[in-house]
Amino acid sequence: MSGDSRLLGFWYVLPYLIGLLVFTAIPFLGSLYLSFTDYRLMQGASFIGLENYTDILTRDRTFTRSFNVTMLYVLITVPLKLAFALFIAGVLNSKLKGIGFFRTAYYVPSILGGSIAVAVLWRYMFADTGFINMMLTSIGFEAINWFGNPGTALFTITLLRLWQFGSAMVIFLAALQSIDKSLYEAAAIDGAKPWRAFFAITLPLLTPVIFFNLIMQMVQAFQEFNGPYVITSGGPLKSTYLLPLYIYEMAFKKFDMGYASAIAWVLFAVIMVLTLIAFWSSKHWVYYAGDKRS
Amino acid sequence: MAQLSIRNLEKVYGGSLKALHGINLDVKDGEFMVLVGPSGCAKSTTLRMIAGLETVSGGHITIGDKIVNNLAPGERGIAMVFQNYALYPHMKVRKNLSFGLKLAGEKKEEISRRVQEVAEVLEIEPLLDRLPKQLSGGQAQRVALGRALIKKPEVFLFDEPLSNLDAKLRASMRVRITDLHRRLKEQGQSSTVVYVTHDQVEAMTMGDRICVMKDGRIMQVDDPETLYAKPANAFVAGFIGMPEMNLVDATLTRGESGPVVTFGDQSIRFGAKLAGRLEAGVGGEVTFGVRPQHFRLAAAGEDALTAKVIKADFLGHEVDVHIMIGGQRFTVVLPVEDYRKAAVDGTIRIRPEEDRVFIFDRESGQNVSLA
Amino acid sequence: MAQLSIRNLEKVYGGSLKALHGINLDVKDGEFMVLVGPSGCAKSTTLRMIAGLETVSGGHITIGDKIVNNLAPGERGIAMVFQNYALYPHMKVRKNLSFGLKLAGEKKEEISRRVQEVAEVLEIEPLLDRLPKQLSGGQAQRVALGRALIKKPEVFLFDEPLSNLDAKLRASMRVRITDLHRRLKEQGQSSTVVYVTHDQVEAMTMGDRICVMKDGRIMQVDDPETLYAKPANAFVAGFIGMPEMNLVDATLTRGESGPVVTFGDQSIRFGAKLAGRLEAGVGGEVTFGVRPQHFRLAAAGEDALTAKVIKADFLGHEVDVHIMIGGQRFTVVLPVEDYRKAAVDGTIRIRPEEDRVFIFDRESGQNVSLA
Amino acid sequence: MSDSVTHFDKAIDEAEKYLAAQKRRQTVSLAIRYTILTVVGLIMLYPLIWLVGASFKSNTEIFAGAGFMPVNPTTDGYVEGWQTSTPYTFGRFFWNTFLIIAPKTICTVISCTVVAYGFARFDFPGKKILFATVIGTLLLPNVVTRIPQYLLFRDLGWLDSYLPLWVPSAFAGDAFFVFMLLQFLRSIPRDMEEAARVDGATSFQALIYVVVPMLVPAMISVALFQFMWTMNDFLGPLIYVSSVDKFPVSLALKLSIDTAESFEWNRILAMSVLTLLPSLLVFFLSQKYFVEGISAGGVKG
Amino acid sequence: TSVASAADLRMSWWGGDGRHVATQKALDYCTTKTGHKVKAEFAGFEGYLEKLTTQMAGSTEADIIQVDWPWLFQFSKEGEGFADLKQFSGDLDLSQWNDSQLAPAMIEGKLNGVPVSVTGATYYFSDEIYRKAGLELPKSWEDLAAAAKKMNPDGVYPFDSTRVILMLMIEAFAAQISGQEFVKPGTNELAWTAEDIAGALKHYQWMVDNGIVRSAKDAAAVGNVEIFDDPAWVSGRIGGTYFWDSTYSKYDDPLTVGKLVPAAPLKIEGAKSDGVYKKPSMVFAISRHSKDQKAAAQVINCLLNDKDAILILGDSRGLPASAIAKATLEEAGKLTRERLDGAKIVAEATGPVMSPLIEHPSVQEVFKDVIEQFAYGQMTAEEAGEEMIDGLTRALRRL
Ligand SMILES: Nc1ncnc2c1ncn2[C@@H]1O[C@H](COP(=O)(O)OP(=O)(O)OP(=O)(O)O)[C@@H](O)[C@H]1O
Ligand SMILES: Nc1ncnc2c1ncn2[C@@H]1O[C@H](COP(=O)(O)OP(=O)(O)OP(=O)(O)O)[C@@H](O)[C@H]1O
Ligand SMILES: [Mg+2]
Ligand SMILES: [Mg+2]
Repeated sequence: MSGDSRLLGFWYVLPYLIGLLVFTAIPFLGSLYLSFTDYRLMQGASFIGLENYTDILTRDRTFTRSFNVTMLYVLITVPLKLAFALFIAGVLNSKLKGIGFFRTAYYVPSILGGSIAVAVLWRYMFADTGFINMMLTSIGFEAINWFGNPGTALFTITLLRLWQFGSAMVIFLAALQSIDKSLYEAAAIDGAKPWRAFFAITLPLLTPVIFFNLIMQMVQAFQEFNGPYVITSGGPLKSTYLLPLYIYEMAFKKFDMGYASAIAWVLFAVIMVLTLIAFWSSKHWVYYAGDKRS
Repeated sequence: MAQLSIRNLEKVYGGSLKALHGINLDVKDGEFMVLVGPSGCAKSTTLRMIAGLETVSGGHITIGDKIVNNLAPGERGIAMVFQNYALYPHMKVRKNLSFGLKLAGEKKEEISRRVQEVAEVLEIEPLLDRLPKQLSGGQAQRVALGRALIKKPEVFLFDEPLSNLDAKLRASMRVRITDLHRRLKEQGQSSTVVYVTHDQVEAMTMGDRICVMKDGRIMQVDDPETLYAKPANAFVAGFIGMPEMNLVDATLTRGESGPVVTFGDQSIRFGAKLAGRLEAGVGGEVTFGVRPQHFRLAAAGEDALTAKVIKADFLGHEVDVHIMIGGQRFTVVLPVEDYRKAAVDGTIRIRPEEDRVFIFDRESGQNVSLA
Repeated sequence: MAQLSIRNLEKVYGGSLKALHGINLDVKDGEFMVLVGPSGCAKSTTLRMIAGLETVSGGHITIGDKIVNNLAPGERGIAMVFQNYALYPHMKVRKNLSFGLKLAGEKKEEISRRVQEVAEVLEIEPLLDRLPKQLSGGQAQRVALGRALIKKPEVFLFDEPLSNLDAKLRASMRVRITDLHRRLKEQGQSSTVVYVTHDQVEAMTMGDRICVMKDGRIMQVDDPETLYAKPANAFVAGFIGMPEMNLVDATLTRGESGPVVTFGDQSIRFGAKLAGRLEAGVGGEVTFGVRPQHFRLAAAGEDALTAKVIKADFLGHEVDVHIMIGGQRFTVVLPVEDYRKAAVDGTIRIRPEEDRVFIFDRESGQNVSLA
Repeated sequence: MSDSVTHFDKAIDEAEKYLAAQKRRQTVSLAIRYTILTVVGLIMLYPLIWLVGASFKSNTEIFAGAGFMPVNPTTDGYVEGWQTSTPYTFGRFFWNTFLIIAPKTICTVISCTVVAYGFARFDFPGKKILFATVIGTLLLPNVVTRIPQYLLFRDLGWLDSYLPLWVPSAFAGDAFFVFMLLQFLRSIPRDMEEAARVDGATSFQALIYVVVPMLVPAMISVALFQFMWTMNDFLGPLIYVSSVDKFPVSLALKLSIDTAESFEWNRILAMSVLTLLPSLLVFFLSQKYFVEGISAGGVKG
Repeated sequence: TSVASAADLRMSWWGGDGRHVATQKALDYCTTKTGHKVKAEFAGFEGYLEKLTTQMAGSTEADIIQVDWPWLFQFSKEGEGFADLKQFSGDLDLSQWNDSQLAPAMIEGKLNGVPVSVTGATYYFSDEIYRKAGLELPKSWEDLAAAAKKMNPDGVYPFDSTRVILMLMIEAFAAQISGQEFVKPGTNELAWTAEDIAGALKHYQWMVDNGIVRSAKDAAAVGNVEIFDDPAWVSGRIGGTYFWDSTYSKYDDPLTVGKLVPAAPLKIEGAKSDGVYKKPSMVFAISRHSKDQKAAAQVINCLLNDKDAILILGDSRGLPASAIAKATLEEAGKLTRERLDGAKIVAEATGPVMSPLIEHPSVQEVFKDVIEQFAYGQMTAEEAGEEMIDGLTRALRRL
């Protein structure tokens, strides 16, 4: 605007910049530096160049294992969670009486967060004699040893996160409400059945939000720590030993802070690359309403 | 055969709000029917019930010879053009056009043939690979039209399709739509149209017949000329015609030579030939109506109304003159030159054209001056 | 004293898109200046630069005798009315009105006095305690007007303030705004107005002068009558007047008695008194222009054009007749009765009024027929 | 002719019947929808129900099965849990939590709004890079920044105070919220701000008087997220707060859990229930704004 | 003790409610006794190590710190991480501990902490479950195998060994087989051989095959829970297990049937010792950054060696190691029979003095991983033995 200095905007983001420099940049760069050192807590750090990184990438079998598990986890959890959150948002996107109560109820799992009760309850749900197995056997399936099988343990954590779909759901819900109803009417006149309208209209129009949630959920999934820490402690056979847990144990159990930092930065790079890929690919599948100008 | 008929159609919203009070309407095969009326009179509601987008609370709707009350919108053989176009924003124009056909399971070649055909008719071929947001208002409107056209429906439904366009575009799209309607009719295709608008110019220029609605009831259904010449009541009279008809409170008495209309401190005498027509209202407090175009400058000495000019809007070929007579405000349309000559000291002397005045019952609004 | 002057004003968007090509414009103190032009011609850009909402890329803007290029919008002594009103949605009408005064540090009593005053003028007193969402379109528009008025600015800026209203409301708000402008002027208050619209009826009825723009350039600045009677070029001629002026490719030759205009297989001869005016274009391929209102039915035997009627739009008191002459499409406006009588076998014989025709250079579009 | 009339009458009859059937179907479909909502809702809520039930159980009963009805209900968990093993009652810890949450939430909302406004409405040199860091800070696992950060706050002399917990938030340190508000702002038209500028407001006044009121729903969403996350945050207070009298509830909850010793589950569960109450209440009361808030923003990418 | 210079101190510990209450009371008492004000900083176990680590890294740890024994060596590799308590023998009466008790806390000749209690792992059986099955409490592995035959049909196992417990037992078996500490004394060099470990694993396999214990997979089905939170344990479907004697109540309290009775270590074939190693369950250390280490030593002395304080603290940190404390509590009848019996069994058992390295996370990780892989049938005992030696050698080298 005329009369405004070109630096005006800068003053508004100044708090962020200060915060960034003072509270974030130093720890960030600190950990980056440490990743190039052999730093055992309580002992000094000695610079060792890329050694941590070459170790991680060439020698560390636990890292490889953990990395694969992490990728698997992200690959399963993120799409499932997005789909589930979207589905529930669709159900809750109605004008029924008392819908506020239901929305709250469906959000409750997210409020519970990492509460102890959740961990305890999860054990009951998936224990050999737990609720899930009771259901399975009652409809004629075999009971499954959820926690004991390397193949299924990861899934229990996935389910925990699925169940805590609240924030993604709320965002979807909001986006659903902003879709122009007349598009559905036009589709109905074009002869589209509801499910068809969902795939032809709803889904494409939600892509910006799907994208937003995808990025956020991906970041969250890559940093999943509480689930395996509380529910499976990484086992069995490291089948739920996600990278953040590995980093944590490396740093706070083995006190190998330099090495832990290096793993963290490798993880950072992976997320960064995936995020960039997502941003880049978004051009091809995300439909932005945006106005004509700008 | 695609006549549309509506019998005792009712709509109740939320269990209590009665939006439509059992209307009856017949639209002939190939007819262009315009629904007009002020905002909230249930034009859209009616249209949407025909389309199947609103449930019917009572009565029934027949398209061709099928009662369609219980059919899904896609099965009624209708197509609809929305006020905000409702183009699928994420699909290119081509896909917007073909979506309906694809759902109907048409063959690929047939689809692309029809798309091509429609695109040619509407001159939107260069736009086929654009997204809706890359279209101007008029272009988007044509695509919306194409989406309806391509389905070859039995009945076209339009809900204020032009109200988002600017004046110029509106005028040209108006012509385009009527042209198209004529062409379809000539080709023997089904082309029954129900067209909702609140712009009376659209109504007058486009409709074969016009249905004037108010508060969920039909006021009058007639062709434009009849509606203009013989409005059934003050509401229709005021609604049709631009600038609006002057409708003022007046007293109608019997004078020596014929009826006398008095408002405020002025009165005007009419000749005997009006006596018959105005008889019904004589002696009462009535609403007196004359269209702005139906005043003429009074000759010297002629019985006339003396009007104080408040403001004159120059419109190129004519002038909208805002005047006061007997404390009531009137609008008069005069040719530029006439007005220039006549205006003296800010007053003009004018007279309504005798056979063009109306008398309405003050209470019911009924036109009591129809021959 | 609040004249506004614009010198070599330029606007470049995003470093490359030149939206405004160095325009010059002077608006006198108290003058009502209307900017018209098709969409994208930079009307809003110009207005927003005057307001200070857009930075100036070149040239300068003077209000009163201050160059305001580098002043914040609030310091320029202007007030603006936005197309979508831009009322503060969370403030009651009263607060919407008083917000600017409060920022300016006016005293409480003064503020409430001014609010009262403005509310009376605009008849929005009963609305003072409502929120914007509780207002109808017309009411919101009046509040927006009030918000501008209350500041007693030196210059009022309007950006298509009426385009969101329906036809009826638009007409009545038009009257209200011009009334208001007149009243302010009478009271000796500053009341310079720059009013952007793309509706030429608004332009014609409201403007003291009209500035017609196209593609970031000014085409003509004149009062409405001059603009109508003496358009500087084909663009202005086509833009002003409703229905649009007929502009067709023609050949102008010198005949026995005077100029002859030929298009397609038909031609029409004009009398000697036009010879002088049309001389400039003679012998060339020109664009020939006549307004739809400036045709009349030809008397029997008179030299005339024979037109095939495509369609006649009945408008109550007159008919818009769409016709074809020599393969080109024309619109003609005729009184209802005249048209009825004249139309025989779908053709009519018409003739342009001699002193109302224009000849434009085919290349440059310049009006070469001005006396 | 008369044939077609009777045919027509029949059709009308059918239509009427259809109308009635339709109404019935609507009722049935409504019932089905409520049933599904309730059943799934119960699954969602079950942990909470179980938690409430278990908090009235005795310790051994808690581990006997997954039912929620206590056999011998007891309020011991609440009574003892409230007393705690410290000189303070649980009320004190709630108060402490409030002392953290209040400044943190308020500061977050204010700073993130201002910063998002700067990013959304102005152009300035280096904006793109700065914005990239907003996303970037979300991506690094914070395990490895914990110690450098601790050293930083130690040097600032902020240990054993609440400052490390909320001061970074006061500088818009929560990238997620900046990002979220930015999305909201992008979808709010600028006209109102421009009107305010014409009315004589500075850009800051326009922010305060015009943008903020329109952004309120979004800001409520931010406040809610921040409220709930802070309520649950355990590690932050654990690291920075040493004095027991300064513990927030999240810490107090785990105060008596020692893996090398048996402990009173029902106390912990009882206090968990109390700890969840504020979040539940706040969410329920504001879910309307919460949802509307985000929809006003329409989070566009 | 003198009140000459009153200091302001901080003390940090983890624990449960009982310990918190008792310790705060004891500190109050010691304040009146020593004149030093002590600010209590306590929390649950979760996160305590992170917090301590962070504090140590920032030199902001409390003056008096409760430290888990194995952590000592991580924080104080060269013995410099904490104050050397021998310096304060005037204030802290070290004579209440014998050398074998203090030795595990000695690093490079410096006493980094005083053991609060000493503990060792042994076998416990539920009297009620065996009584119901009509059996004596087992004295050998054969007894257990016989018991399994009798109990299994009812869905009951006579014993349990999973997770940490399994690891402890494998270590114990290996110690029994090899008869020595797992590293050569005072070095980082592995003393156990692949055969020792294979033997230990084979015995475990035998236990599983004979229905003595649940397989690792079956036990894991309840999720990441310790045996004492396992419904099978709580409801009395498991006849006994193996744990540190100091943690008795943790296992006994949840039991809905019967009571746990300690038993002498069971030996596997060819055992050269009982394989029981003893360690301080936790120590009190003094920060090397403490401004008044002397005062801190006085407070520790008060907490561990003052009769009144001892009575206040009771067994909130297990059976005290300090002689006077143990005597005082016994005298006051504050210790149950089971605890005393357990302690006695541990005290009498033979086994190598184990290097703290065995509790180092990197070492434990190798143990856990390989044992788990073996238990899941992913490798044979021999392969596992090799793998373990391999892993341990590498882990030890990196320390
Ligand atoms: N979904 C609805 N729920 C409740 N009332 C409604 C609904 N839709 C319309 N109405 C009411 O029904 C009446 C008719 O509305 P309708 O939209 O048909 O009017 P309209 O003639 O199309 O007006 P406009 O010219 O403004 O489009 C109005 O009073 C309106 O408020
Ligand atoms: N912020 C902007 N960035 C880039 N280009 C812009 C911007 N604003 C306007 N333009 C361009 O400048 C030109 C003039 O735009 P402007 O909005 O002034 O036109 P207008 O005459 O007001 O049109 P309308 O009648 O549609 O309001 C257009 O080509 C437009 O695309
Ligand atoms: Mg409508
Ligand atoms: Mg504009």
